[in-house]
Amino acid sequence: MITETTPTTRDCVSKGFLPTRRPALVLEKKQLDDGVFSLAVQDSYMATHARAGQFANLYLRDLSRMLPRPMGVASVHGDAVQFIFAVVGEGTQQLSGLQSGDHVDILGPLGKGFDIREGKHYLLAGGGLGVPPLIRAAQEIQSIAGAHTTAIFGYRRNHFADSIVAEYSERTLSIDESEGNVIDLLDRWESDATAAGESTDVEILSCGPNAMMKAVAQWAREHGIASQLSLEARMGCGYGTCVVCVTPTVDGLKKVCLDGPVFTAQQLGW
Amino acid sequence: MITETTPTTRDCVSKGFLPTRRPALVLEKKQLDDGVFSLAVQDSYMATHARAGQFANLYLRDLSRMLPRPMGVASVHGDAVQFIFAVVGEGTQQLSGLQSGDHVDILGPLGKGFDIREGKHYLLAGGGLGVPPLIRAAQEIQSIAGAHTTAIFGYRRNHFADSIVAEYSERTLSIDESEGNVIDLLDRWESDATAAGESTDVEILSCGPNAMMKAVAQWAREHGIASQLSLEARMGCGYGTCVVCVTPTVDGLKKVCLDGPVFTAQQLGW
Amino acid sequence: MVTEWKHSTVVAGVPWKNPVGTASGTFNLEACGRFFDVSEMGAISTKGVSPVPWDGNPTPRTVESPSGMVNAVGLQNPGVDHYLVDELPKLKALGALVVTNVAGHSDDDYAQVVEKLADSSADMLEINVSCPNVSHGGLSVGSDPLVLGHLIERLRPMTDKPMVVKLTPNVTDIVPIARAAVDAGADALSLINTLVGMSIDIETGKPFLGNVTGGVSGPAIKPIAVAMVWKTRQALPDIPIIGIGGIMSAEDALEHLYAGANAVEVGAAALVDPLAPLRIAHDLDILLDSRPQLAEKLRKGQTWR
Amino acid sequence: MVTEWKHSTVVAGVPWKNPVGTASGTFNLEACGRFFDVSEMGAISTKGVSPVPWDGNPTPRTVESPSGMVNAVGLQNPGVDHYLVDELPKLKALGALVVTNVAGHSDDDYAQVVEKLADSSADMLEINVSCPNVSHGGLSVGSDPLVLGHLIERLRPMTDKPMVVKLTPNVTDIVPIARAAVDAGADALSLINTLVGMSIDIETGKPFLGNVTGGVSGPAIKPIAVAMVWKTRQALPDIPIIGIGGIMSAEDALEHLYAGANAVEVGAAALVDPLAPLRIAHDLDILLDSRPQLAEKLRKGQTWR
Ligand SMILES: Cc1cc2nc3c(=O)[nH]c(=O)nc-3n(C[C@H](O)[C@H](O)[C@H](O)COP(=O)(O)OP(=O)(O)OC[C@H]3O[C@@H](n4cnc5c(N)ncnc54)[C@H](O)[C@@H]3O)c2cc1C
Ligand SMILES: Cc1cc2nc3c(=O)[nH]c(=O)nc-3n(C[C@H](O)[C@H](O)[C@H](O)COP(=O)(O)OP(=O)(O)OC[C@H]3O[C@@H](n4cnc5c(N)ncnc54)[C@H](O)[C@@H]3O)c2cc1C
Ligand SMILES: Cc1cc2nc3c(=O)[nH]c(=O)nc-3n(C[C@H](O)[C@H](O)[C@H](O)COP(=O)(O)O)c2cc1C
Ligand SMILES: Cc1cc2nc3c(=O)[nH]c(=O)nc-3n(C[C@H](O)[C@H](O)[C@H](O)COP(=O)(O)O)c2cc1C
Ligand code: FES
Ligand code: FES
Repeated sequence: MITETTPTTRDCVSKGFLPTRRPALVLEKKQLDDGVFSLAVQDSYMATHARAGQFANLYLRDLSRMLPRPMGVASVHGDAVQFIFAVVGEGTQQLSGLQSGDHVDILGPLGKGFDIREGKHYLLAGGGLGVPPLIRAAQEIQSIAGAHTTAIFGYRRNHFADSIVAEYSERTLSIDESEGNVIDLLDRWESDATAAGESTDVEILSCGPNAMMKAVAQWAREHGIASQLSLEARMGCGYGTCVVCVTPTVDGLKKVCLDGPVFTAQQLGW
Repeated sequence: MITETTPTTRDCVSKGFLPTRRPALVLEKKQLDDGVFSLAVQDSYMATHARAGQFANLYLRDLSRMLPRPMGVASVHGDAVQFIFAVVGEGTQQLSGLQSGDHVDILGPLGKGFDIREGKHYLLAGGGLGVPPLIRAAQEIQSIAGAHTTAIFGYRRNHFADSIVAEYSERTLSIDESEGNVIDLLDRWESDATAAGESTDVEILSCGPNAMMKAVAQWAREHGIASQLSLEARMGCGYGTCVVCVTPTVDGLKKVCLDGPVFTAQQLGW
Repeated sequence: MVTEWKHSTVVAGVPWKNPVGTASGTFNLEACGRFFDVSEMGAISTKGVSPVPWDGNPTPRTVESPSGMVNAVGLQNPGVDHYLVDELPKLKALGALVVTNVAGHSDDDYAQVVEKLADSSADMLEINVSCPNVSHGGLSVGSDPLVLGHLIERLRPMTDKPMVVKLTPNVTDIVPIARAAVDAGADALSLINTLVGMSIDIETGKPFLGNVTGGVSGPAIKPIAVAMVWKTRQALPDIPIIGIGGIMSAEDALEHLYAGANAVEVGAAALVDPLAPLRIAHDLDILLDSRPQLAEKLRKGQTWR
Repeated sequence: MVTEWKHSTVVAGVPWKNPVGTASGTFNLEACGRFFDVSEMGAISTKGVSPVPWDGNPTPRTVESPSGMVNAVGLQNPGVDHYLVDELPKLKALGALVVTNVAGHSDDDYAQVVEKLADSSADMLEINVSCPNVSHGGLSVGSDPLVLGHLIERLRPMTDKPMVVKLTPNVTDIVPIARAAVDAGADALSLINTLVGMSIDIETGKPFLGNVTGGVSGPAIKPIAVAMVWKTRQALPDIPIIGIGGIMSAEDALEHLYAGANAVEVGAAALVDPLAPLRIAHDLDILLDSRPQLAEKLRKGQTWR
């Protein structure tokens, strides 16, 4: 169901409600790596409103698979929104077949993004397909006075996002599984910074596999550094209505899609 | 599910079994009229084997709609098979969106076609979207020594198939709803033939709405003319296994998809 | 612009401005209220409320299935007290017609919730005796006519509010269950809740859902839901019925109405498009223009036969 | 080339060369035998046979539903006598392992058919007490443990052939029904048959099927089928189970096997691709290579727990 924008949608938007699921024009699809694709779609609402760490629901044309495929926003240019995703199942397989000129239904931006402030130095600790939201974080932080970033990316194999994040981030450290992991990089960053007499007054924004993020949160805690972590969860609706995507926090169960996906290490008790 | 030809398919075909459902390359899609499309696909098996009155199952990419859309073969050129169909529901709507280069799953040829013999004159009495199988009949009859055809087509509005059938049929009489119906044309044909002293030793091949075909069969009976009628029926499998598509005949219930779609008026007791 | 609805309905004496409501568990004000004016809907059926807050089932709580989904939320909700000071007054302030869905693990649970709702601003109560995702109560109550009759007899005198009993499809025959509810005083029936289903992860060989089994909803269950509405309507010509199950479009809603429903609720469709319930209401308002007989019956609280 | 199957199974003592059979009502030799070598299948379950020829239900007999179909064929078949001289000997001559599906409107009907099949060349019998499309027998027998137990007790002594009882999902709890069948002597269970469903033509407001209601099959019912197989397996650890419902791929077959089935049957998938059953068998043979534990259990007639 590619829902062409209906009178109902237009009516609600004109009354100031959020835009619902709608078709977005595919501007470009590129392959970045084995099974990793970049998809740019045109949606001025998303482009104007999507903050780093927020995501969109993408829906399939194949009506037999109706649940959303949530994807972090990887970057914004004009009214184009970029996603970067890996093919892991049938849905992402189908998304990888989109061509420019096609339409894909989207809903968003969804969720609570990273809390980003002026004048700060952020370490962006990403693993695998956790890097896209951190690219958007680098882009957003670049536009904020005095704030800057170091990307610290762990890949399975190819360093497919280094050149993309390099547009926005002053410095990129990256590693693949054969060489080590994100914690190794954090250690390296710290000793480099200490050696160079640079400030280690940083905050960590992280997204990646849970095990990695737990290790990052622990490393941050041990170094007295605050961390914000962007979680993944199986979702029903992705916009807060079905209570499917909950995660335990110190304040009880919270919805990853509405209260997150970004939580502080403190909130998670990590 | 566009089933790429599987090892199982290749294995069975190599043992002499019929080819199963398989993807066919779309060669051309053309609009013939308001909501009427011509679709040419490449399938050498179909092209070699499809007789007039036989049909193919077309399947949708949209896995939520899994039943076949049966379509009569309208013509064959080399290894290209042409279908002509009207958009009547969501499935045919989706088929009308196919573009050359796409693939569409097909199964066929299916069913029992028209019984066509040398040296005969056939009247092809078609109504609406019943004309495609009769175009194939004209094409087939053209290649048979001494056999020839008169197309007698009733349309709702535009005479979209006249120019197509003219390639194969010596003569075409056609009419639309504002002018009259197929029976009017049969009457006209008869009085013309009688007036011109031509033989009225003909046989009728017919396809169209049931009401029309019943009238054609009755007209034929009254004129001592044999008729073969190609029925439509809701189908489950389209190839004879599910016993969904039955129609009453003088020999009991018969499967439209396997024992038909073509039956003689006698078999149907019409 | 607020819609001028042309086609209304009546459920158990309560006028709905249009025949389309949201289904329980798929509407939450904080989330959905951002997308549309909730007063526009025929009704808003809210998430099942229990006497105390419930934590629900372990995650993962959903898995996709062909043209559907299996969910095992397990009725996580903040409890009736919270509901009475939060979701309910907010919805009423916005002008919504509220159907409060009531959950319980025992007869006493249901009674406690109904007692607290008796003087509330809720317009109707919907007693959920059909949730497949809780170990006690829910489905087990809804599949035995005697147990169900007993429960409804107890709840009925506790409030003047119209009481809808929400039935489960996971039964051999829905008719005796429906009849038991009606005989015990139910003012209306809503059906269907989800069908018990599960999915197994073929990489691990283990059930996918934290709760092992869950409830199937979405288009996949539409023909089953329509058959249950039809069967219930044939057996009980007069009881108001809210048709639920697999409604993704106004055409699907029409199927339920022609099967004998007085109104419908939209569930899974709302999860994949927040505006689906309102869009379906708008589209149905148009489709009913060309169906004056059906529209007339709905308006009068009668049903298609 | 005839396939060298790597992974076999055993159902009620009968070795199947692979775990995949065709489901009753979706295989017919005249039609399907043109597409593949029937001896390649794990088993061929044939269309339900009745004591005398049956004409089935009025048309239309099927309607599409989301990721599924609703059928109301009503067990049209040429009767057991014809079957014994036609389909059965032909299938055996081709080397197929035949599971003969038995239909009836009454206990006597079933008994007559089983009596005639007792000395036939059929390898197994599958007693269909679960067809939703006939007014007597079928579903009504299969939804009452006492009635079912009584029938199976009567049929069991009439033949030495392994007897599979095919269960309906249209019940409140499948376990007591399954247990009744087993206690009465069933050697195996097959599940599920179709779910009662219907569709309404919104142009006429009338039911689409000639029979009003029908049975839903196809991917839409997979999660429901898997849950029923799982539940039955949990309750009855040792009874052989043939899993049926929504199997379109070897992955779907694996879900059934992990739920506790010893083998599977493929229904609706065969309607939309004649080769689907054999393709699924081939694909499963490969998937089982990387699942030696499951494969080993199947080979020994044990099941995944
Ligand atoms: C907030 C959020 C942001 C994400 N951002 C990205 C991103 O930028 N790039 C990227 O490659 N991936 C991202 N993911 C993961 C992505 O959503 C899944 O990889 C994708 O949904 C898989 O779909 P599939 O149909 O290919 O897999 P299947 O396994 O066939 O999907 C079946 C179902 O499971 C769900 N599912 C499967 N894997 C996941 C998962 N890891 N997380 C959540 N749901 C899942 C699917 O949405 C679908 O409903 C994100 C997930 C979340 C929750
Ligand atoms: C032997 C045969 C040959 C045919 N040849 C042609 C042809 O050459 N050109 C053409 O335009 N149409 C032809 N038809 C009719 C064509 O199959 C239907 O118009 C088409 O299936 C409608 O699909 P839909 O999804 O658009 O409609 P929907 O109404 O959405 O389809 C729902 C279901 O009903 C079935 N269905 C709907 N209408 C018909 C129908 N009239 N006959 C059989 N099944 C139907 C569909 O296949 C599908 O399973 C033929 C039908 C048969 C039986
Ligand atoms: C995520 C989810 C949560 C649900 N929670 C409830 C609930 O709390 N109470 C209830 O009566 N039904 C609940 N349901 C059932 C729906 O209200 C509805 O009966 C069912 O989903 C079938 O309709 P559908 O096919 O339109 O989704 C829930 C369904 C879903 C999908
Ligand atoms: C057209 C059709 C005819 C069927 N006829 C029979 C039958 O004669 N006997 C029987 O036991 N089951 C019959 N069934 C049920 C199937 O064998 C199977 O149990 C059901 O379709 C679920 O499996 P599926 O989802 O793979 O189709 C029939 C199913 C279909 C679709
Ligand atoms: S996915 Fe529905 S609440 Fe988060
Ligand atoms: S459609 Fe299945 S037998 Fe004809």
